[in-house]
Amino acid sequence: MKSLHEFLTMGGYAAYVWPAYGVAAVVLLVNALLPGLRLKRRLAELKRLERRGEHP
Amino acid sequence: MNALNALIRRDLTIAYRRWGELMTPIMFFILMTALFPLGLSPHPELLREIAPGVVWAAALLAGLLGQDSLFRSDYEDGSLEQLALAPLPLEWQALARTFTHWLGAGLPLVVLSPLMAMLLQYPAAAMPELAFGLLLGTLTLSLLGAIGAALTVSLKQSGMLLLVLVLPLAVPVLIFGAQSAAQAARGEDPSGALYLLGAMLVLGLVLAPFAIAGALRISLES
Amino acid sequence: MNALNALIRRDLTIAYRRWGELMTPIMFFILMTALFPLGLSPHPELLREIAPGVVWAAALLAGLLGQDSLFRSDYEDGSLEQLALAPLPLEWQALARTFTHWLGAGLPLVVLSPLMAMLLQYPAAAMPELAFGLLLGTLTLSLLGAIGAALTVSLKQSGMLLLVLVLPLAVPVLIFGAQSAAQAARGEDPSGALYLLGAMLVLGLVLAPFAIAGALRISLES
Amino acid sequence: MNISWTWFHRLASPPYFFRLAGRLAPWFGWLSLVCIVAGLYGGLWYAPPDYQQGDGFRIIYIHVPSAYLSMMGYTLLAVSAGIGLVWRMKMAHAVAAAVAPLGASFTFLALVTGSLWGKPMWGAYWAWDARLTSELILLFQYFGFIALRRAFEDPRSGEKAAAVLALVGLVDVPVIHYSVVWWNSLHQGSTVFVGEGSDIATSMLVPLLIMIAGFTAFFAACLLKRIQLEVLERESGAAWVRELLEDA
Amino acid sequence: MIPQLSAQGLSLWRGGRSLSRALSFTLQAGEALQIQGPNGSGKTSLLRVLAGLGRLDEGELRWHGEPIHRSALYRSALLYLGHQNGLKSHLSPRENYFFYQSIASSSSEIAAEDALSQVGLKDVMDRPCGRLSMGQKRRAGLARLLGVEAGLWLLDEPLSSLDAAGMELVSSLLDRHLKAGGVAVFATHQPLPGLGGALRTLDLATAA
Amino acid sequence: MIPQLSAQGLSLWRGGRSLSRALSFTLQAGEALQIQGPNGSGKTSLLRVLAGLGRLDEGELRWHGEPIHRSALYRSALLYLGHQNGLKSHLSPRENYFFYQSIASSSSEIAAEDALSQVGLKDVMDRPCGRLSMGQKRRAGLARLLGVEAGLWLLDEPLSSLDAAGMELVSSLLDRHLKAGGVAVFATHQPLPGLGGALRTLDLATAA
Ligand code: HEM
Ligand SMILES: Nc1ncnc2c1ncn2[C@@H]1O[C@H](COP(=O)(O)OP(=O)(O)OP(=O)(O)O)[C@@H](O)[C@H]1O
Ligand SMILES: Nc1ncnc2c1ncn2[C@@H]1O[C@H](COP(=O)(O)OP(=O)(O)OP(=O)(O)O)[C@@H](O)[C@H]1O
Ligand SMILES: [Mg+2]
Ligand SMILES: [Mg+2]
Repeated sequence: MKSLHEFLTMGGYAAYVWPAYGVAAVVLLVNALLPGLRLKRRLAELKRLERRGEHP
Repeated sequence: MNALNALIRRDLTIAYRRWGELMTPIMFFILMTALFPLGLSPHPELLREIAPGVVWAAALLAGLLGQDSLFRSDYEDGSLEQLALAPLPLEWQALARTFTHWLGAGLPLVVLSPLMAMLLQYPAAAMPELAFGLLLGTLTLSLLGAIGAALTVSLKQSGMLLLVLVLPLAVPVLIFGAQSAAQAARGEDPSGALYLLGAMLVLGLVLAPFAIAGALRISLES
Repeated sequence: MNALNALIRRDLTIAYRRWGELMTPIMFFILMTALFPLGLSPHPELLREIAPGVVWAAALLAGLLGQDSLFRSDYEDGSLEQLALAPLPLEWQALARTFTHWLGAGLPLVVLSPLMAMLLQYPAAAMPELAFGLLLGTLTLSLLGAIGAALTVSLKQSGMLLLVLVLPLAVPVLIFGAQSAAQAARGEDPSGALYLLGAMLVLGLVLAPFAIAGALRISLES
Repeated sequence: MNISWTWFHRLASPPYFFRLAGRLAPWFGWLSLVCIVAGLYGGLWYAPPDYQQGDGFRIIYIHVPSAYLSMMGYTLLAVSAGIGLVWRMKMAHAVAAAVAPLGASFTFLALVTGSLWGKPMWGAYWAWDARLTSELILLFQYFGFIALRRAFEDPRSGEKAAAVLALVGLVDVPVIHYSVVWWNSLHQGSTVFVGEGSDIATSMLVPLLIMIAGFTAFFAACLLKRIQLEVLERESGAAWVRELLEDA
Repeated sequence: MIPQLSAQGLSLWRGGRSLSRALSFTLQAGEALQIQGPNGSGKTSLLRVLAGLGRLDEGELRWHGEPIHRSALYRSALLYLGHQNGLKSHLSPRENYFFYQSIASSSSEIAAEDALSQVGLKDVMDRPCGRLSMGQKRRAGLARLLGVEAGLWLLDEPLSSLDAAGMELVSSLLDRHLKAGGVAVFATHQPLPGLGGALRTLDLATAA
Repeated sequence: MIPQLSAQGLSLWRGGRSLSRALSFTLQAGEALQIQGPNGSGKTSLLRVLAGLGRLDEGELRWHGEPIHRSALYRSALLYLGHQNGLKSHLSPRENYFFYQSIASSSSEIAAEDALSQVGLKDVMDRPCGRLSMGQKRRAGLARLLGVEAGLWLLDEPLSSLDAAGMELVSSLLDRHLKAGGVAVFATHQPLPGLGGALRTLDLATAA
């Protein structure tokens, strides 16, 4: 069972491993959130147009 | 085939009437290859080492430079729609016209390459392989460039978008081409890389006409 | 000056509308720098040696690429005659529009040169000199390219001849540019070459506008 | 046979596809979450350090999945664009349009993680190695696809033109995969999926496989969402969209 | 008998707007259809669709009963003259005429000299088209009507920038074509002087 | 009083042939000159010379008694509309209108909306000109007549590819311009409907 310290320092490779995982986290999050948000916004917009009776 | 001849003759006549445009890529090729000996006054062995890459990169860019004008003028003066309606299949036309364009833009580079390579201390013994590789390569590149030209013809865009679309596809050609030239320079047997170049050319000859014709039809519809 | 602003804003809007124009110089530049290393079998020290040549070849291309579309479309849709009749002197217009084109095609190279330095193992210490040299050089090349564009806009043979004469003018720029970059990379003092670049730029700024305006008037009279 | 054909046609109808995607997306989402968490535990904690690379090798657990997805993504893009071109299928074009930004982001991820890995292993963030370059090229092909689509004023022509480009660009994928074979490359060759069993320790392999599964599921979930968006853009104003709005 | 050209419920959408809804017409041998309508009413778009160049969103076009889509037969029976003349500015009218004769599926016997002097370009026959005047260019484009044998003419504003004599010329050419059993669809803003025969009109302003 | 525009013995040579020999005319305020002549008779060439764009081989042109050569005063008093409209296809009619207003030496007060709806482009005001129809482009070009204040109008076939309403529009614009004391020289093949006032004609066919 290795220590938390080893885990954090990654045996000296922390400077490469953690940034890599950081970038990965950012990319994945953006991809996960963006489409959902855009979808919601678009639907709301269409609803508004619908109420005003305009058909884009 | 009478129609095909007429088409080729037409393109050649126009190219001849505006020969100045032909000069530009050639000038560029010469400039770019000449730049290296001039620009960085380097030792011969360095030159010899970079010669293949320089010649091939220069040939690639010079070849693609003039490409966007390949269908542009026809699109703007309305000849393209007439050609699309002609009985002669658009695929054949695409092939013929790419070839005619290559005669003006690609062939001169092949002919000039030994001279430029000499400036770069490229071993004279390996000239035939270099020229042959360029022959295969520039033809393939012209086909790729024609696809890009057909895709962007309705866009009034400068040649840059064309280059950005086509360069990625051109990279394999460049890699194998330069590889063959380098091997030949080192006295090794370049036939492997040359076979691959040939294979790519065949692939291009078979597939590109359809891509070009399709792209032209799409551009006319827009 | 209101008119001058309007002109610059117009050109920028059009460049922006042609969506690619914004993205392409960057992609083009990276691809361009990628070509050479692909061609050669790249050891870092070799790359470092040829880096100056590569960058400046890219600069030349970006300077000339798409230049012909600088006045061509205006000539064909008749805006050019309108501009020639406008109270704003054609010389000023020429200067402004060349600058606008440079903003899209030349400036990205200058801004991107750090990235390029990384890709080609160019010593980071020499970055400022390289960027500064590029700043001077790309501007001069854009001015030269604009002269060529103005001459060829009406596709008259005389113009073609002159274009072939104009292109070689770019050679000194390339030589001294690459030289300065190489010197800086070797840790020597590049100021001599840089002064020459600056002198050429001043010369260009003074003379080119008249050359461009004159060439445009000739093209319109045909 | 005709069963599959009817299914094919149902897929081709936007409303059906829209609802299907809406129903499937969450499942893939949860699956990916589970797999990625498990994979992270396995990769970062459970798996022992590599005997020569130490802990540096742990980048593999994001590098390889994203790299492989970058290629899968482009293949998917090209194939669906081709279908849209040949059979004039609106949905296929929508799929292609949805894949492009997603695939580009994973390509970017593969490049970044790769070069972060390269520094300790090869001593340089970047080298003009065949595989590295071809992956970079792939990124530009994604960009080219997007740029060309937007360059057209008439979106219908734009997507057709971009489809042609994508099909032509498909040649780069095998180049990437076999680059390590064809050129003497810095990059190591197939270590994971080699024919007779793999030559890396199972304690390292299993988390990698889990991560690949997780990333793929994630890709699928995002893709479905983006497809819904694309469909909505195209079909806005159609009757079924109105009904949808009534229901919502 | 089956009509030569028949259109069923043509609908065109351009730039998100509907140009023409459910147009239908049929043309028998010797009949001509004049498309009328204000600027921007969709004449050019419709003609391009008839020529197989534009995108047809709904409806069906038949030539001698056959659908025209990608039909080589139809293409070879067709002559389209659009807003642009399709002339290479570096080639002379004579060379352009030759070229179009040699790529046509069936070219007439008329020699370049005769054709070009018929359209009034006798003394500029060998000057690059780029140097010609607007109307001369149009005439050089019209020369194709003499050089190529086609059953169906599609003409988009054939009279544009022509002088009085030029308009006479066009209508006489059309007249001859129809008398010979040809079919024609054309769009003009000016009335064609003295074009008798079976001329029918389709007004897009009202049809849309 | 000195005429606004006076031409003395103009001679033009193009492509080695003489187009017009020793043309002379004078225009007072409120007068318009219509140049007539068959295709290729030199109307465009003459108008380009008047605009200072074409090469004048012999003769003299004066504006308010001053020679026009390279005269900034003349350029600022001049509005030239040639065969081409001078529109950027990537910009909307509105943007093109703005641009020409802002580079003009003296622009009118008329806002883009009003001008463009006057020329009948109300609902395509913001569409890129490249996608407009032929006549719509022409109308967008004509909008400059409203946006720019100029004493002298030079119009080359202003009616080309316009519908009936468009022709009405042009002649009403011309009428207003002349009533306001302006001067105009224009070339058309169709007669301008109901353009009263002091309209004089110059026929190049006879003059040459
Ligand atoms: C910028 C640098 C890099 C790029 C662009 C890159 C790209 C790629 C790509 C595209 C693949 C997928 C190949 C395929 O599926 O056929 C891949 C796989 C792989 N990469 Fe990298 N890589 C980079 C750096 C590295 C480094 C530094 C290492 C380790 C020293 C590495 C180790 C691996 C491994 C082990 C695989 C899986 C091989 C297999 O089984 O197919 N990569 N990489
Ligand atoms: N590719 C396109 N994208 C968007 N709108 C278009 C496109 N092509 C045509 N339009 C629009 O369709 C309408 C009809 O155009 P079209 O050229 O067919 O009109 P037209 O009847 O030929 O007019 P004109 O008499 O001026 O020639 C115009 O309003 C034009 O703006
Ligand atoms: N640059 C040139 N070189 C040679 N010939 C020319 C040139 N420009 C015009 N011409 C010739 O001059 C004659 C007059 O041309 P111009 O365009 O002035 O005629 P136009 O009266 O405008 O005809 P249209 O009514 O068709 O517009 C034409 O025969 C043309 O061939
Ligand atoms: Mg029209
Ligand atoms: Mg004229």
